[in-house]
Amino acid sequence: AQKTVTLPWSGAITGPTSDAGASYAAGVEDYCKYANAQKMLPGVTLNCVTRDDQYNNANTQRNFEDFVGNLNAPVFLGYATGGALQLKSVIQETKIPTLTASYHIGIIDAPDNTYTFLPVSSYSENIVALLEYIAKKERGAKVALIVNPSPFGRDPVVDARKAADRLGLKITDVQEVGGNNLDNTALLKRLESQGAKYIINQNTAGPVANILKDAKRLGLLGKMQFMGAHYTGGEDLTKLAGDAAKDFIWATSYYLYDEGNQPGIQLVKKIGAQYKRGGDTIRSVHYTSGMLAAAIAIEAMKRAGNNPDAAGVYKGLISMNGSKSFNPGFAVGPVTFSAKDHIGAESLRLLQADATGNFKPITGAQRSALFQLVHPMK
Amino acid sequence: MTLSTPQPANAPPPQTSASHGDLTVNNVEVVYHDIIQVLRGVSLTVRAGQVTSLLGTNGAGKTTTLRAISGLLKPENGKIREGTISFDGKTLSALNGTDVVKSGVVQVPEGRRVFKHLSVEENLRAGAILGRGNWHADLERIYTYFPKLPTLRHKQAGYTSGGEQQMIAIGRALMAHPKVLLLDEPSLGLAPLLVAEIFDNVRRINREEGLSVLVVEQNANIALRNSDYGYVMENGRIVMEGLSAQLASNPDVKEFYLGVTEGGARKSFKDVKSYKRRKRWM
Amino acid sequence: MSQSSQLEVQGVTLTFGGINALTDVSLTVPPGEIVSIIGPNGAGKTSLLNCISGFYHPTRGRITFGHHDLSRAAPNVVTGYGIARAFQNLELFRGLSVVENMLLARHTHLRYGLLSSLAFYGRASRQEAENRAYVERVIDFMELEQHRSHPVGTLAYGIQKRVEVARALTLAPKLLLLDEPMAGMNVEEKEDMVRFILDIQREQGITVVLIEHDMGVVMDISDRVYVLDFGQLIAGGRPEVVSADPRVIEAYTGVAEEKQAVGV
Amino acid sequence: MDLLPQLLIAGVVIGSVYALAALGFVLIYKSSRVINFAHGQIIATGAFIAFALTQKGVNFWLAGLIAMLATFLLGMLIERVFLRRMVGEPIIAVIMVTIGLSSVIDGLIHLTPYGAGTFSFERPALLTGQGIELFGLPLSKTQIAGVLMALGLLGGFTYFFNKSTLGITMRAVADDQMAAMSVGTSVERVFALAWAAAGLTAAAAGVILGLMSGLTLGGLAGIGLKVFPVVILGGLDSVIGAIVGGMLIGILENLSAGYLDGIVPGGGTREVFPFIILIIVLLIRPYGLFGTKEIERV
Amino acid sequence: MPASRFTQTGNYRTRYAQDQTIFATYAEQLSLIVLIGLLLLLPLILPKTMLRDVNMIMIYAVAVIGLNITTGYTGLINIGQAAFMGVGAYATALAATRLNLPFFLAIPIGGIAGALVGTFVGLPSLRLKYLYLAVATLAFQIIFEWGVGHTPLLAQGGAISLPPVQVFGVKATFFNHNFVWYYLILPVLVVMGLLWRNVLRTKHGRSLIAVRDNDRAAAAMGINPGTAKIMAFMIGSFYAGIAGGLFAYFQKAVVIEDYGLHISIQLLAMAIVGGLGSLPGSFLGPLFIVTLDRLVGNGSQWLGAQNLFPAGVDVATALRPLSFGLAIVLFLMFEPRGLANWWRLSRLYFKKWPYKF
Ligand SMILES: Nc1ncnc2c1ncn2[C@@H]1O[C@H](COP(=O)(O)OP(=O)(O)OP(=O)(O)O)[C@@H](O)[C@H]1O
Ligand SMILES: Nc1ncnc2c1ncn2[C@@H]1O[C@H](COP(=O)(O)OP(=O)(O)OP(=O)(O)O)[C@@H](O)[C@H]1O
Ligand SMILES: CC(C)C[C@H](N)C(=O)O
Ligand SMILES: [Mg+2]
Ligand SMILES: [Mg+2]
Repeated sequence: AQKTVTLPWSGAITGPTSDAGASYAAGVEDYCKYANAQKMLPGVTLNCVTRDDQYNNANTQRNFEDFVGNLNAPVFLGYATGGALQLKSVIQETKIPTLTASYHIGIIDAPDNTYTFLPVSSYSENIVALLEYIAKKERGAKVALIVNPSPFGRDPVVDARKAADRLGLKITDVQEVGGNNLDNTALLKRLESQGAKYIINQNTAGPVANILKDAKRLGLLGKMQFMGAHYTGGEDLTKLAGDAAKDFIWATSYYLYDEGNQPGIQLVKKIGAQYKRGGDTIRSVHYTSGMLAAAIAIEAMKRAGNNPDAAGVYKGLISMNGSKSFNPGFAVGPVTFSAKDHIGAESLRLLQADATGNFKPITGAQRSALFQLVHPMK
Repeated sequence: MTLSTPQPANAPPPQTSASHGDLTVNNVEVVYHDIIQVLRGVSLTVRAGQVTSLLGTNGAGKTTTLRAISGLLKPENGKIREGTISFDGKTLSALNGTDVVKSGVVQVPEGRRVFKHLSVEENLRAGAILGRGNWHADLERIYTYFPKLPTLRHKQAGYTSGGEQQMIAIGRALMAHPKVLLLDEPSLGLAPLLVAEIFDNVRRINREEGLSVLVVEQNANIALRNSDYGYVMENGRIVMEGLSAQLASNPDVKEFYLGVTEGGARKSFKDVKSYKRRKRWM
Repeated sequence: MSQSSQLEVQGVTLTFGGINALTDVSLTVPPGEIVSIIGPNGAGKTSLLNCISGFYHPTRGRITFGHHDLSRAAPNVVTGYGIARAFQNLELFRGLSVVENMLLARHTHLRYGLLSSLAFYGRASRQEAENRAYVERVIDFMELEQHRSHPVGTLAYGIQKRVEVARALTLAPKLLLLDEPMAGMNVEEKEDMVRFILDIQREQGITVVLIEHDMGVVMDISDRVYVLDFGQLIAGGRPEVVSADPRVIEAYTGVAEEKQAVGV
Repeated sequence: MDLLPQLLIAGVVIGSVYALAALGFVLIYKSSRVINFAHGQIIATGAFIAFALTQKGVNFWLAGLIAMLATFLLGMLIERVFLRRMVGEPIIAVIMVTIGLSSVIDGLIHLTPYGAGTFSFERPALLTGQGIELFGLPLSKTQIAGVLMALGLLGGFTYFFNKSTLGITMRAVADDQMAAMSVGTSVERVFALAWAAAGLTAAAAGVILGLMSGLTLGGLAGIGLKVFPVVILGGLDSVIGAIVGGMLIGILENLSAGYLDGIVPGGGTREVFPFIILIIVLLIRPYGLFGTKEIERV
Repeated sequence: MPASRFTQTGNYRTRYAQDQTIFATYAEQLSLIVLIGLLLLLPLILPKTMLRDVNMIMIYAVAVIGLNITTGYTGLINIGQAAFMGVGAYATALAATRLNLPFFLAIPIGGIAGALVGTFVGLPSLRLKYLYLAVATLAFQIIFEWGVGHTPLLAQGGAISLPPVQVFGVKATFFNHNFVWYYLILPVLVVMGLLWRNVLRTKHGRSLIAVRDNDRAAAAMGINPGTAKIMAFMIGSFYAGIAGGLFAYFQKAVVIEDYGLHISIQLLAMAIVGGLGSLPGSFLGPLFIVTLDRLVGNGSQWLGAQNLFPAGVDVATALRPLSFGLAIVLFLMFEPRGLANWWRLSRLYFKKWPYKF
């Protein structure tokens, strides 16, 4: 008989960051339906539940309790940094393997980190990789960090400082810039006066686009190299910043829509067409990200065999290494987990925007060796 | 046209048919909030070119009567339930406040209500909103009636004295070129000299511009001295009316409104405790 | 009445942005008397009352009540000294009933803490009951029985004026300041109010300071009258003396009082 | 170092956008004593209408005009349907109605394709290309246009309120509605006009903001919040106050970002600094820099 | 004649002391006891997720009583109540994690911290009125959020986890968390409600209302308006602090997003929909707003599944704020006295039952 297993997601379909969240939710939902259609899990029908939490932690908790307490979900797909951090002790208690859209390293840091996983490399690793790139180009360069005024934004700062020390780079300033910032003249002028040449952003695309546009007006684009972690770049940035996005360097683990020869992207296109998603959604990297999270969870269930409960899913997840690593092709490297390794696709690439705002890879898939050193995982 | 004795209210109005320019209130009933009935069939006439006074105890419905005429009942949640008010062939009771002003009837509200944060001159200009005539010339006209106002031109009205505020309020109403002016207790809280000054001015404007005036007053004394005809109101009804001079000699009016004993001497407030006489019309 | 409740105003000057509302005003209110202050509009009568009751603070000069200095005291402090006030333009709690308005006037007489009221036990409960009884006595006195539980805002103007006085009386003051309590009333209603004022003074021995424009009332019931004009004290003394003062006639009444009252 | 003049100029530029947004608040408050928490949403509505039209191929300037007309009508509609009933209700109730409306409009915008996501205007020819440079600070044509537009509108409204009979009457209505009615003012028409004018300026602010920093619902509506320190600082009922308050907040933000951020770990002081200054100013002048002092006499 | 107090329909009180009682009749008193009895049984019949909502409603109700104290009863518009909750939550979290205090001490500490900060923030109310004060509280909300974000001790707004509690030997786990907390929150709410009801009957409560209606007249009554306003802020934010402490434990961790501006606005909406300046309204408001949100959330999920709307439009995104906003607006337009008024009318009806009038 067919067994029904719930694959739940809770995130911001509405409310703050919903531009990313809505596409992400679509990715999770479509891949889940696709798995059902493909009968990926023999004997199991997935109950695909994507629920809006409006980027509100209380709602996330409520959803989690409903998923785990009532729907017996063996896994939890989350979204926001705040919600994930808040849930850590509960996740530890209930032993529900959890994957979130937030790649905040604190989510998998001790304590209470046995069951929390990141699908891809963390924001911190993104930024360390960018620092390594800078160090290679210019010894002793001055770097400034601009981050979102939230746990999400502040998270990589500590690791970035450590990495910069080791790389001989100088971090001249760390600034917080939120979504309501309409004018960054003062900020940029000050960074300029400090001689910062590389500006690394940990933010969402909106604030970064504003910074880029101001920098362009101020004639700073030639003098400063702007860069950013996963949530800063991609289509969103191009759409917002227009030609000011030119030359922006972006660190991400995902393949992009333009890379049609990649099997993962072919799948994205196919599923997107099948479930009649709009062009914008399909093109969005968040759609791909949602699919990856769902794919990892479903693969873990598959490995759990005919009993995909939480313990089974957990075992399935930590079995993903070596020859048994999982590579659905959405990210630039295979997804590997173990009892100690809670980061899925560690590989990432740096991409740079061309004049039309299309991001083109400037490095191959790589891992940041330094990151292991500055942030050893326990 | 003159009366020998004050008439009970129910008798047909002694004056002959309404002439051109009269404001007539005919059997009007007003309720507030659909339940509180305040006016119970009020009829009165403001003759063209005359000053008419309306006396009555607190809460009798005098202010309500004025509001009914000027179309300002609605904001207070009041309604004319019965009866008509007409002026110059127009039925005022069917109009809203703006249209009543347009047809030439303007009320000076109780308690003066100047625009506190506006300067004196701006207060007057606000009276010219309907744009009849040239406001520049009108300002000068008002200033001739109230020579004190031009000296206060730029002072914030909230900081002027009570008498000055009353002048501003009347001046503001005159800016709208009324044919009938409704004054609600212009003497409220004013010193005796100012009360006299205000009434002198009202009289003067009445004479010089042929403006009809309906004045509601508690100070019966000065109101009757400065009006041609008068009404007394109690409990939502007109209980007495007549030429002002005649009303002033009515014993009830004398005792209850003018504070003189039947003998003609002024009662002393010191002895008020002794007795209370019932009003004859009640 | 002890000497301690005498009100002394000494050389008070009050300035608003360079303009003097009061200039060097000095006067005395002996205990137990009815003292009236008259004068044209804007003469500074209310301002003087405001200085006494702490709403304004004199720019110069001193006001004392017994041994208390009122010159810089806040209104609530002045009230605590036993000075109550009824306002010229009604300052009632319009949404509250008559009883509730009056209960508020008992504030300073209630002595229990926040903790006691959280539990509503012991002191708080006992004092509240006594208090209610006190308020009822004032309601009787001021003949407000039938309006007791009506929201004040819906009452007729004359009644509201009476509630103002009743509320001030509930404070159980030594000195009562009344600012035009009879404005907008006809003769009959004024008579009622006068009756209350006289009873307050005679039966309860409360000193009354009265501002009033009706010269009839002022002359009949005052023990002493002061006249303000443009912020300056221009006369003061027994009513019949003051009313005959030519400066008063010129500045204020315009005509001798008797003539004005009867001459129709 | 020419950082200071540059910061000041940049502050003026962004401040003029604040001022323009604040103007709508002031217009409504000045005549009806209503504070409009939905102003940010009206700004967003105006911006999105203009954007949607340009998407359909309508000329940018024409689209801007139509958007202004549309928000003009929207303002009127809001007044007619929601605010008119609230006349005479306590201030908190009226505030809450506008908070509720902000939510409603948010929801309605979400029913269009513009609720989620970010968009940007195709810049019209007139506004592309090199702007000017002041003290070594390059300013784009959009920014210059924003400043000019703000100053123009603000100057016009200042004149209107102080010199025209209608303007004076609008202030009179705020002071005492009943008295205003007694001389024939149609209070309803005044309110409708105020809301309509506020709507019109909102669309102008929205389009400029959209040109400068892109169109997102959150960003556009968020300016509604930003504008609070502006209007309170300037004085809620003062057009001049809106200008000065806007410029001041813009400058303060920039000064704090320019100097304070270097000292405070983590920086981001521009988010709070204006609010701190605001509280200090209020404690000294409780009705803002140019606001009318409430006349309170007992 | 106590017996007749069960059934009387009018005011037959004979002593002023009776006039101060909370309940006009024993029937009312009895029905409240029955209600509380029913409430005690509620968790046994409610589904788990609904129990969670009920807990949340109750915690918000504590905060809304507090908001009503400042805004409803004293008329000081407060757009920062969530920040006061936050102060309580962080204080509780620090007390529980750094000082290792048990919850029954940590939560009152949250209340006290709220009261202290509230008193301080209330100081501008000595000079500011109406909107100017409202914006000062808004400023506090923003400064609070920013301040937490810059304080490493508070994890810069990230999560501070609270230890699970143990009551009478029962440890709160994931599966009985809502159940345990229900029985902890309910008494707190009832006690907090009763305390405030008591204060309202005394000079302290009256003085707040007096200051709201007319602060000059209040001063003339010997009330120090400044003290009263500060007291209102103090008590109001004490309630917020307690609510914050409860919320911290209830959410198992404190993160800044739970105490943001939008929560302040939601609390205001709850107070208004419930009925400003009304104690029953403080319960009914949160009940209504939370329930509405659930219903709309579920309803729009269904609607969204019907494919009636063009792609790119998310119905839930639209309907949630739409219904929240409409609820506020409609209430204010048509029932400005809020749900409390319906409550009052229905009580009147039952009091007179079976007689119609
Ligand atoms: N807006 C209102 N709502 C309800 N009742 C009202 C309203 N306005 C007036 N009333 C009632 O109507 C009655 C008459 O009031 P009105 O103001 O017309 O009396 P008045 O004769 O002008 O008295 P006064 O001399 O005190 O001004 C009073 O009992 C008053 O309480
Ligand atoms: N708060 C204030 N600010 C500025 N000026 C004031 C203030 N209060 C009173 N004044 C001014 O002080 C003067 C005296 O006013 P006050 O109210 O004391 O007069 P009054 O004698 O009571 O007059 P009335 O008989 O009209 O009540 C007036 O010129 C008035 O404008
Ligand atoms: C999920 C993402 C949109 C990032 C989000 N700001 C977070 O909380 O981490
Ligand atoms: Mg009247
Ligand atoms: Mg006075």
